[in-house]
Amino acid sequence: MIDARRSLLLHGGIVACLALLAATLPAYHAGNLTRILVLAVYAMGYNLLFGYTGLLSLGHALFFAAGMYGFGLSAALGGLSAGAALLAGVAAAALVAGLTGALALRTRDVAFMIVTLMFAQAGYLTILYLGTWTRGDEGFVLPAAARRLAGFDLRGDGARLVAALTLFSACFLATAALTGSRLGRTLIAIRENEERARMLGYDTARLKLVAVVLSGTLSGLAGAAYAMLFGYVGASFATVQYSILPLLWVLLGGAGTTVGPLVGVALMFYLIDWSSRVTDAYMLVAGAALIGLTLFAPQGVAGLIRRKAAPWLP
Amino acid sequence: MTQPPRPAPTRRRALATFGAAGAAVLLGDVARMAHSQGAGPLKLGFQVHRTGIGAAYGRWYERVATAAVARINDAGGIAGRQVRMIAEDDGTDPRRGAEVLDRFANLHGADLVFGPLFSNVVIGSAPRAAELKMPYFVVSEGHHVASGTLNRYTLQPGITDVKSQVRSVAPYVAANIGRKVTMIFPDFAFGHDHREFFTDAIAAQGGEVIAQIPVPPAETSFTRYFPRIPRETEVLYHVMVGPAVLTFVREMGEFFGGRGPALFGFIDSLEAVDIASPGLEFLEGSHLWEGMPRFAQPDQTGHDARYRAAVGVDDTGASIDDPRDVSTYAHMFGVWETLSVIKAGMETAGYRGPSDRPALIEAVEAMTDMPLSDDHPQGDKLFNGRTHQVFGRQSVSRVEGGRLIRVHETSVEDTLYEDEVDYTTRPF
Amino acid sequence: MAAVTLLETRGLSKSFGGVTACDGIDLALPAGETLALIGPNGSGKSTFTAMIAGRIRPDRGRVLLRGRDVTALPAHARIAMGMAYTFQITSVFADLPVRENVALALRRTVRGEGRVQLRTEQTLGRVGLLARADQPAGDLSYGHQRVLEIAMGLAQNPALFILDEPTQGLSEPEVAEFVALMDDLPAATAVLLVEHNMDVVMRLAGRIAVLDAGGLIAVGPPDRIRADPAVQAAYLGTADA
Amino acid sequence: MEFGPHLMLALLEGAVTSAVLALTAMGLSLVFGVMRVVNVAHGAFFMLGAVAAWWIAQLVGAHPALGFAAALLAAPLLVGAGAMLADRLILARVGYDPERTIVATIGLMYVIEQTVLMGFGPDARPVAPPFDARIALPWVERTAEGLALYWPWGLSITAYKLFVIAAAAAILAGLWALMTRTGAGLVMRATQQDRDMARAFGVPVSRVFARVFGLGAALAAMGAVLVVPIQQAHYLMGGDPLLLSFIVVIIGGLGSLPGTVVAALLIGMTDGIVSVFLSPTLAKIVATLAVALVLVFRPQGLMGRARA
Repeated sequence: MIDARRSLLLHGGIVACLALLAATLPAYHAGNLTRILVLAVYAMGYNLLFGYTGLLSLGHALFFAAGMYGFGLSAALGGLSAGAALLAGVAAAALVAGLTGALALRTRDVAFMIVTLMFAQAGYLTILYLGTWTRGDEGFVLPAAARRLAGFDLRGDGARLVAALTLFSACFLATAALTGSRLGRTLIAIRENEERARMLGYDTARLKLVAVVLSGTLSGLAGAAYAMLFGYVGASFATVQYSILPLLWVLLGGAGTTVGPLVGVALMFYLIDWSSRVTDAYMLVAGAALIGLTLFAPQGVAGLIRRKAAPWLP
Repeated sequence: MTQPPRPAPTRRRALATFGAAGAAVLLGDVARMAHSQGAGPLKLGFQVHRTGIGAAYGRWYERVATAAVARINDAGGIAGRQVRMIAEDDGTDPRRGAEVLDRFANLHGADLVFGPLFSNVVIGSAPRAAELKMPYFVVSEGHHVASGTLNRYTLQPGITDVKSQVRSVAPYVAANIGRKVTMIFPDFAFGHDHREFFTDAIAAQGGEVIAQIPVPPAETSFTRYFPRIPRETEVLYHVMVGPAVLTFVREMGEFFGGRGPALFGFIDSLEAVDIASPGLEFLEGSHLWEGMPRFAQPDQTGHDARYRAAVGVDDTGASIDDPRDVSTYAHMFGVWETLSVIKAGMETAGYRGPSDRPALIEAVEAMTDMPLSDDHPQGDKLFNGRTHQVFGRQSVSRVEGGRLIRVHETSVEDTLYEDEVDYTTRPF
Repeated sequence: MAAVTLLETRGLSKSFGGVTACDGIDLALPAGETLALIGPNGSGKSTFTAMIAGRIRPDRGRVLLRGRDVTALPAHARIAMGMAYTFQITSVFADLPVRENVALALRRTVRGEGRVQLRTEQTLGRVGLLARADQPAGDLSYGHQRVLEIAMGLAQNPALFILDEPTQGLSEPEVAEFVALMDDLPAATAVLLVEHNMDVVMRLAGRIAVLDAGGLIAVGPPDRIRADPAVQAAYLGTADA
Repeated sequence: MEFGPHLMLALLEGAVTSAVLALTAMGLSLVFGVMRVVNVAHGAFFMLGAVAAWWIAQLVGAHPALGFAAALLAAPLLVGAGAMLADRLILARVGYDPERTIVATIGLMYVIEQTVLMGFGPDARPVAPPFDARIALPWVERTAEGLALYWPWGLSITAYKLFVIAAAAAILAGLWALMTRTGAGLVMRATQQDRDMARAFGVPVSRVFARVFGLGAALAAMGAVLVVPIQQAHYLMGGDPLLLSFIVVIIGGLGSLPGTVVAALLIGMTDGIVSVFLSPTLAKIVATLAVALVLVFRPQGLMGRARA
């Protein structure tokens, strides 16, 4: 019970700190914060499946892109308002996650990784194949109407940051609540020992599908929000690169922790930002950092803190 | 996963150092953001594909940009102010491209941004340019500017777009090479533009596209696609981009074994590739579109000669230092000419600082004729301020003895088409 | 027989790649009875219990629980009908606290986290692990892990408790504790006990079923089984070799 | 082109793809089978092999055949040595933990790619094939006088492509012999079966791991050396071979040599054959989904046996 209060304090405190940062950071870093917050939602979606349920997917770009294109196409071609298009994007991601999840979950371990990867690859190629509507790799710019939500023009830096912060906070608190809930604890049990969980009477097959759908939906929400906030939809967001990124973010920040995704995205973002000032080979620095991470802090930053200082960290 | 315990203090110290470094970075940024209103050098942000799939082009774009900026500075700068070019790698990625615009605007305090080629980077970055009210001069040959999908802050004054290129050469193809055309092109937006514009243009000449063969992106072997070429094909129209272009052309040669249809290609299929590479002998006698002739022509102008010297390219289009290092000659002039337009525009607008950005854009929009000169070594051009797009002459060259010889040059008028947008009516 | 038949198998058979593990086993277990399943190694005991629990699908035959055919039901659904199962090779959530291990067993049926925690502490107290409630289960000794797994079964308050060789690897005092725990079970709980330790079998079992080479060779009260010549030939002679 | 010759050509091209893929995937399969780790940097080793081939061919100069031969010998050795170093410095230190190995090899992939970009540059560079004769192939058609041979456009293969198929087959046969007929192979297979048991029998498991990792990378490099005269060396060329190798390894069944070869043939051919019937990008989509569904409904792979 004390842990629950601590957890509330921690998550509330982080949201408050972010709000403070949003209000005080200079323009450049405020812009970075906006991006970090949206990408952190994607990472949180990924973490739900990988960190909490123990399923390593290499195909989450499919869900991110489903949300992004569900939003973008329904707004640009269907003429939906931003709010309705956002719902369409999330629904598209949930549907795609449900379908591919039901199939992919028939496999496990490395085969699961490969099957999810291939579904995502097929999704990417489909976006190119439907180039008449999607404009393929080139992508398209969203109309102004798709960037106006609840009376706010999201093309303004201030409104955009507030929207990103609101979205992040809602998802952050929701995942924190989820991980403490019956469902969340059961997912952890599946991660730890699936057969034992099954022999305690939990329908692990169904619960894993629930986890895929929740994770995919959250990832799709992030994809739709990224399009809405930054005004562009393109196939590069559906490439394998965008399936690997959330894995790296989550591992860097700490898999199976609520704060890990945010920490991982922020660290990676600033690692590249900082090293690209020094060298063009910023991906080399990122690569070396990943190797260093696995050697010296394999549980990620939040995992390290949990082990050293705060074992109660959710 | 149990780990051997390690001494904690080291880690704590590392974290502390990290935190301190972060704070220093933040504070440093704030200090550096002091703007250059009216004093000091002008800062031009150069968005460049140093890594990623566009890096082969990016390397040459950067050489040209560096040379053009040096030339401007040697001649006294822009309105008496020296120019400082700040290059940032966009990784040929649209997300990174938009982030780089933030860096230019909010970190470097750049006055404007220029330089990207790949259309996904352009389209991904353009909305951010408009939000930042940052003039964005692209060198992409895409139709996205003139089609009206972008915005008032995005301009393409240095290179003709693909719609003009394709339409202007269609009459020559129909009259001199053949009328039954099969097209092979990459299956994404750039290839689709070729498909649509050329299919219409050749029909207008009484010709016909009898087959269209899209090739999936990132493909590394192509032979399996060639059997789709119908036997009655008179002309094979080919355009390919990416690192596998040489494979594409070589496999095309192997496929036909000297018995195929006439070839008409876009030099994109061979950009940065030595035309004398082994396996390309079959190209002898075939035709290629060029934005600017790679080989110095018999009637070479002094402007071309001086431009070649400035960017370090010899008469065969290769680097002076390394004859095997072939340039992207047909496209990279656009960077040079874009910087000429920027200089002229800033001087006309009396540009002093970021508050004069709208004036700069209006000054460029007001431009029309751009005569052949050292500023415009590729040739004379006509700028359309309403569509933000420039129009210039196109070349058709023939491969003769391993060299590209120009056999036809279109007029500027040949490249014109009806306006699809009027950006000048949009607010800043 | 006054007691209701809780579990019944009819002609339950399974073979792996031509090797018969179970061959047409018919067995009935009334509520409240403890039935010990014995037999030499490889006689099909674990396969049989795994088919009852739904971990292995039989080639032929049926499983009935409270008269209902559950042969097609997946394992978790059978557990939900009132079974509990402990593995032959101890299986706990090693990286989770002992407390959470038991709570997970409870949470499926008990509503409210407060009540879950209360029942968890009661159960841990009953098996003597309360002092270790906050340790990761993987840090427990082997014997304690077995006890924890049994606690997870107890917490589910099962109508049928299947234990696959629960005393394997336990020390003498730990075996005694286990026997005491089993004695404490509610009278209505039926137990299917796969066991090698004949002292434990004799102490706990109401009836004994003997498997040999996949077939059921005898079922009956301990005294009769002890005296059965077929059983002696097949099994008892080699039991504690 | 008519259906018959088109299919024939697709099969020939598919055979070349399959040959290179079989080599590359075999390297991954070996690492996977023996060490039970996923090496994401496998594609980067492939690319390194191609770049090393270009570099060696440049150094040797002389006749293309000489440069190529030198590359075929030296490039796999260089890449293999590099991989063994990576094994000692990184993988051994994370204890071959599956997840940490994935992250570390992703990092390694970035490091290799960026280092090559800085040293070798962003351009695609060709290596001259040792010989390059085009061999036109005939086909039959029904004419007024009955069946007659004719030479369709494009129905051809080069001598070099035939050599690639033969060389890949020879290397695979050599590998087969190594695994089944030598002590080193026995040790590897023993480690694959049960590493603890192998260790108990005195097998120096960590040294075996380093060698297997090196051998795996060297096989990828051999595939790359064979492919550079057809394609070119480019710093981002490792992506496709990595993906395809993974698919082949899973479809073929973990660590199964014959399974890997069969799966490589299947994957290499599927791509080509489907492209005969469907528009190219659609063909890729269908082929990708088909392979995914094979995995979904036969998760143990085509050659693997179901586990109880």
